[in-house]
Amino acid sequence: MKVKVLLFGIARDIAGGAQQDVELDTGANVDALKKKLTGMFPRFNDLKSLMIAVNNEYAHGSTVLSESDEVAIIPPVSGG
Amino acid sequence: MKVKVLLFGIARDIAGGAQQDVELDTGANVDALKKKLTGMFPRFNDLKSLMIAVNNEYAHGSTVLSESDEVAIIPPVSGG
Amino acid sequence: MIEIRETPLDVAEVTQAVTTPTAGGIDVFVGTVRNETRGKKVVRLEFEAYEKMALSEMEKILIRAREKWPIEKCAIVHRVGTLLPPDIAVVIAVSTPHRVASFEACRFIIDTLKETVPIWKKEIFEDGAEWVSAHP
Amino acid sequence: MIEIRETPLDVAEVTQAVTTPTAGGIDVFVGTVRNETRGKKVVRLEFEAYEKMALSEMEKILIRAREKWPIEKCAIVHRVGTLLPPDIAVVIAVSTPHRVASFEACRFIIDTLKETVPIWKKEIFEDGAEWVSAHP
Repeated sequence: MKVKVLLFGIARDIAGGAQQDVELDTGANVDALKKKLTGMFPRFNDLKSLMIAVNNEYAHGSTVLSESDEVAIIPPVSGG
Repeated sequence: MKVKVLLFGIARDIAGGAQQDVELDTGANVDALKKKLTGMFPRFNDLKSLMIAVNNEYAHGSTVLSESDEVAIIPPVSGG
Repeated sequence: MIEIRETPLDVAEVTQAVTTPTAGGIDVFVGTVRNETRGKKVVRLEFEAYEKMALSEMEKILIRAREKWPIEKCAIVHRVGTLLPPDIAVVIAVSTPHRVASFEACRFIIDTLKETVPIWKKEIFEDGAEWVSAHP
Repeated sequence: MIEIRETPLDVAEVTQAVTTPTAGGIDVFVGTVRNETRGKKVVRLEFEAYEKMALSEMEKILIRAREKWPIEKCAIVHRVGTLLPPDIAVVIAVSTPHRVASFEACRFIIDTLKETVPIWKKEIFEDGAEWVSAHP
């Protein structure tokens, strides 16, 4: 399946765009997505943290993804 | 000597005026003034506290008064 | 900025007075008039100050606060006269390089103000009036 | 009141939004842009938000704060876009019946916002730029 991933902040700069399509096996979970992404963009490994949000909620590694999910990479936040 | 005493808040209400002349022995201190005042207005004894300010500073009981001092009764404060 | 005023207080003005490009955090405390106290409806409050001494005591509080925290700028403005719920009675603002100090200093300032600054408030109820905190 | 805006923030407006006759204390935290960080001059900041999620995370923070303190009203307004020192990046306001809770709740809200809300800031220096907190 193809999952559309939104990218923000430094993650967008690293990937070179605000959105990235990622090919994953059907039934893949958040951990699989993170593994795939750090393979595509090794500089993600240098970040202090890398969270994944699914449908506007922080997701656990075991959360299963589907093509209709809104998926986003959340690099370390720094608001306020 | 005659000391002019300024009164505020409930102290003014008790004394019935914003200023009160008090006759004291020359060289009398703040404790002597408080004793005189509570004698004149026994309801001062009912207050949670009764501080005396001399020249805009909280004064100790041993502070000696003179006629030229600006003396004020400070009942319990409640600003803010 | 240390003032006692009879006119309405302006939170933006006091915040602006402590804003500086070297500070990252500003904490502002706004004391407002509640419409009830101890279960009784408050119609209005009357604030009065021993103004000269009150300003001097506020100055002392800010000096003590500056000894404890790295304060960039700080301000206390207190209103006197007749106030209705929810009028603003006091605004305190503190700017510091980092935010934790601004919270701590602002809380210290209002806590100490309530203990030492010669300002008094009388609560006017529908059936009477009372000087706040006067009696044990 | 939970908002993300591109336009300048107004401290008085946010304070007004939490003012109520049942509250006696309002604590307001104002986060401003500093002109230097770690010894380097900051030319400007660029803030961006994952807006829908950021609003939802702010809502969660206010729900958690209401579980901990007797909050009358609370507000978070965060700005995005380009900010210059000493522009206001965030205003948080909390009104409570008594003041101690307003300080504690306001501090909890800004502390938690900085940990969980998906907003990012890039510091632009004279000789480069850096996403704040991105690297260990």
